[in-house]
Amino acid sequence: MKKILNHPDDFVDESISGILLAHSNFLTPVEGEPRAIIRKDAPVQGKVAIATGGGYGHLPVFLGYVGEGMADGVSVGNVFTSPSADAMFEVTKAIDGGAGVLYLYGNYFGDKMNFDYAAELAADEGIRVETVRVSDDVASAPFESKDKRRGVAGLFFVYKIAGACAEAGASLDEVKRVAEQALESVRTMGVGLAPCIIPASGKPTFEIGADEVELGIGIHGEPGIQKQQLATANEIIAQLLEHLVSDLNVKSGDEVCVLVNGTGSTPLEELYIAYKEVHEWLAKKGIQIYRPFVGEYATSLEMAGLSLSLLKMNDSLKPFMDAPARTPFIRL
Amino acid sequence: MKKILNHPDDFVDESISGILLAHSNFLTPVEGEPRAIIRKDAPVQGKVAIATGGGYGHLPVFLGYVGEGMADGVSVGNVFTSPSADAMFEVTKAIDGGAGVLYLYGNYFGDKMNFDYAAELAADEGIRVETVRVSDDVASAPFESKDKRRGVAGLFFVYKIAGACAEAGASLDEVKRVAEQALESVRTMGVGLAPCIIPASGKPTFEIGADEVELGIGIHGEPGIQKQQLATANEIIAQLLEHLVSDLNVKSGDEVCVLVNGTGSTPLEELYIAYKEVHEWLAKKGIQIYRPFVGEYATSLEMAGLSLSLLKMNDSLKPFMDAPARTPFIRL
Amino acid sequence: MLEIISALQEMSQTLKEEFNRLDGTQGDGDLGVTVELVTKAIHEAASEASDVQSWMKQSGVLVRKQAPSTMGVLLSFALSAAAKSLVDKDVTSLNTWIDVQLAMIEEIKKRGGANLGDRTVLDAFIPASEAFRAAVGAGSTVQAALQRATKSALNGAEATKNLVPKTGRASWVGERAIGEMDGGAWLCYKVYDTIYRIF
Amino acid sequence: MLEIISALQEMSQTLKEEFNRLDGTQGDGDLGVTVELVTKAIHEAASEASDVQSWMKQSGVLVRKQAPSTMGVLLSFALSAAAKSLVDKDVTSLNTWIDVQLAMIEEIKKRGGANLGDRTVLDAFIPASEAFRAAVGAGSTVQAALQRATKSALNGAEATKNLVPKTGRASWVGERAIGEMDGGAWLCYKVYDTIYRIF
Ligand SMILES: Nc1ncnc2c1ncn2[C@@H]1O[C@H](COP(=O)(O)OP(=O)(O)O)[C@@H](O)[C@H]1O
Ligand SMILES: Nc1ncnc2c1ncn2[C@@H]1O[C@H](COP(=O)(O)OP(=O)(O)O)[C@@H](O)[C@H]1O
Ligand SMILES: [Mg+2]
Ligand SMILES: [Mg+2]
Ligand SMILES: [Mg+2]
Ligand SMILES: [Mg+2]
Repeated sequence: MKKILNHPDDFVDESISGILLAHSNFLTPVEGEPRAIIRKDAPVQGKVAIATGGGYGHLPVFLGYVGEGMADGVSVGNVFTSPSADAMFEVTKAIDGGAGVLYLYGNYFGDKMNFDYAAELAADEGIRVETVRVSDDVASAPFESKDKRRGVAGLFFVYKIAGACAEAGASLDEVKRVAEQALESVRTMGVGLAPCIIPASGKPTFEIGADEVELGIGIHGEPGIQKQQLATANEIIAQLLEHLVSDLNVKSGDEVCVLVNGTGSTPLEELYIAYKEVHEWLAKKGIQIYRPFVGEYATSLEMAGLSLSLLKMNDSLKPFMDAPARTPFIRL
Repeated sequence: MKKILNHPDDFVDESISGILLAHSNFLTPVEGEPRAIIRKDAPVQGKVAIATGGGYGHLPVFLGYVGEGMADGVSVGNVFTSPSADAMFEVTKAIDGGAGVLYLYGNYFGDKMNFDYAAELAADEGIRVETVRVSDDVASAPFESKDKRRGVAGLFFVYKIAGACAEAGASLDEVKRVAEQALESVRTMGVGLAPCIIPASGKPTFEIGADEVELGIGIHGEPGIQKQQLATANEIIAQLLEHLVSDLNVKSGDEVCVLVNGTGSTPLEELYIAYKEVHEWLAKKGIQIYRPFVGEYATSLEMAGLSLSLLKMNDSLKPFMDAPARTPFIRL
Repeated sequence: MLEIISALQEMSQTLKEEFNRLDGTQGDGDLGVTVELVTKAIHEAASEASDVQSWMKQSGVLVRKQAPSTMGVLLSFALSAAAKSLVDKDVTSLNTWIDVQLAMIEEIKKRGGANLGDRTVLDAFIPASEAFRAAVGAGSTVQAALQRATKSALNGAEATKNLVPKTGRASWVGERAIGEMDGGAWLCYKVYDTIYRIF
Repeated sequence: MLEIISALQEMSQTLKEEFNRLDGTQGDGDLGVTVELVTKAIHEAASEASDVQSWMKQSGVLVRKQAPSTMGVLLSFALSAAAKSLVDKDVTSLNTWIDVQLAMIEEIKKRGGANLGDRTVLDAFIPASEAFRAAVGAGSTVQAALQRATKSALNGAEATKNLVPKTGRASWVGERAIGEMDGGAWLCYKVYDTIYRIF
């Protein structure tokens, strides 16, 4: 394992500490709970607060989405492991500005149990909490049971939309409704070329042949639909798009936002080759691109690969997509 | 070689094509010269234009720095190879707004010869050109011959300062003077953990043992000061900082901007561990941090490692550092 | 009690890689880390507790904070439920321990929504607790009851080899999981086994 | 002429990896790619040119556009200088070719700022051109002159093994470069050798 770190056990805490030192004008930890981090200006009185959280190692997911127009607070777990309900509860108390809190996170069982328990604790304190779990990864379950799907890079779109909606002063019910609408409209599928190494284990998260890729991989290296031979960018993107477009029922004349997301070590240069393929494929089908995003929006440490997300647009989502967002990691 | 691409020969052109498709509202190629790319609003009348250029594979260097408050145009070479003088000349003609053009690029012999020839061609057309070559890599030559040094991630700081100065309406001589001042004030040193693979060659750019790092590596994998055992983040950062601080003559009470730059596949999580070490080391010496930057600012495809840059601040540089910058890759 | 905790901690260290491996074939390969964190937490809880009930209560809290993965959280809930069921009970009576096991199982079912046959820890835990109850009902000693429970847990864990996961991370693997035991079920067997060896 | 170009192109393909390897020990390992692009460009130039002079002129332009690395640009300048020196000259006279070599060397020196002993292409080119001139002066045939030039180029290239690079990318490697030949110098030898074999 060749990493820039001091001791694997301190990986998460030291990394968070670096983020807080670098961005102390944006972010602050909750007193007594260093894994609970909130916007410097939280709680924003009267605004619905958005709490997120999950395992570490996915930057900018989750901590990187805390900021204006996105989330208000985050609880951070160990690498690829849920944070504790206690940290979530601390975040909840610290960000509630009186208008209630939306729990917005990726659909993983461990996180769900912890967030649900944190919501119980919050309810005891009279804080209203609603939950939206992002489950955008089409490779992880069939359409019929899509609420079982994993939450992956599509999280970005849901933060963007829900965050802008909350920033605009909507009520908790409204923010939840809009977040659910975004969730209904987003699909993601990824492809993995090489695993990452979790510092604490020192071992690759999965095994793969020199010419193989894992189609439909999850952001913790969860196996996808199949291992297959490495194909051209053109072929890989067509494969991903076929799944996404059919699952999301996008047709000629529809408008989508596109996210070509690098999972860690894939060079930007390659992501733009992929984007070119996406652009051309969609153009051929008569599908319009409302706005493209290319870069690292949800990573898995140094995993090699990319994921492709589509957000089907409608007029009600556009103002939220176009609103500014400002975190130490994301500027739109 | 496991990469998302179609054919190695098309790597650069398809990647650029993806960038132009995604960012057509910001960037446009010069008619007839697809490797010459300029700001959509170029030429900006009356503004000193900044032209840059160099080999591909370093995104956001160089193409990613074209935009408001940074550079006006770029010529793009093959991976790690200079662009042609012809492309540079096309950029020069297309961005000149009547106030002259500053050539601002990294100090490499091939680039220098091409830019110098492009300047000859420009002179023939009556366009005034001045040149500043960034040579910030302390590992590549001793202080006495520092104009021989390579240009690496410190480029970012010089673009930022010179770009803001040009945007503010300064004359060509003034922009050149300020760029040179920034160059005088910047130092960089890097450490490499794993090589990258140039698509056209299919081979790693250098060899390195499983527990070794290359101290002082260049952005094309040029060998540095020495190969050494992988140490802790704390030790590596101390080593880099000792070189930088002594070369730049930074002392207690001085103020610096810090750039912790990932070379490609190093996770952000690790870069922030490195930043924590930088922050603490500088604090101990009484050196103030004016502004930190952590992320990928100058890469070498999927090379693993990081570089550390310091920019010694003074009051005249601060307004340029604080001015906005807006490219498809950089938002400040 | 301290002896059991130490033995569990030792077990978690010895088998860490094996737990990770089993979890890795169908999940994310971190179960060994979780088990280590859980046993560390219950060890820490012991130093703050005066009796079994308060130890279990404190264990629930610390495990929740320090090992919040799926297995960790389910165990923390189960430990809290166990602590609740122990209030004012005679901890030397085997019937009390029948109730403790049932309370834990009920809580895991409630929180996790899984049941027998879903390829989880329950596939070892439920048969083990039933064997324990049956043995106590038939007048067995604690040793004999634990022995029978351990054996049933092992059988249950072995049987997960042929089960398709329905819940958690493993459900994404589906049929591909078949062939190896469920890590959580095997953990359950190892816990019974460790306790049995102490008595 | 076409025969020489084809032979050079074939040489560049056969030796690509070796050029890359030599360049890699002290530079960025792309010299083979450059040589391939250069020979492709001069091939393309040939199809657009009617005589040697116009071919060299066009080669200068195309090499500059298509192979703009250090070696490529220096060659493009050298080709342009060669074309200039050929204007109105008798291309069948060996003296003309002495001047062409000198013009190329002067241009490389002027543009690159390097000189004999700096571990560059010049360390093969200068001795080779001198040997050629001496042979022509002594009344040699073109074959004999090329043979002597080739031999001197090889000796010059071999001698770079012990030179510390002073310029270009390789200067960063310094002493570490010692032991292998300079790639550019070896290229120079291979070009002479290829041409010699045609005659
Ligand atoms: N819904 C559930 N109910 C009971 N046990 C479960 C459930 N889901 C998973 N498990 C158990 O948890 C084990 C995995 O635990 P762990 O590695 O901590 O999960 P994760 O890494 O997915 O958070 C599985 O082997 C299984 O026995
Ligand atoms: N200043 C110079 N003058 C003459 N030749 C040079 C000079 N610098 C480098 N070279 C030659 O160029 C060769 C490297 O060419 P190339 O690989 O194209 O360079 P780069 O990759 O650095 O742009 C060296 O082996 C050397 O012979
Ligand atoms: Mg886990
Ligand atoms: Mg080169
Ligand atoms: Mg697991
Ligand atoms: Mg080279």
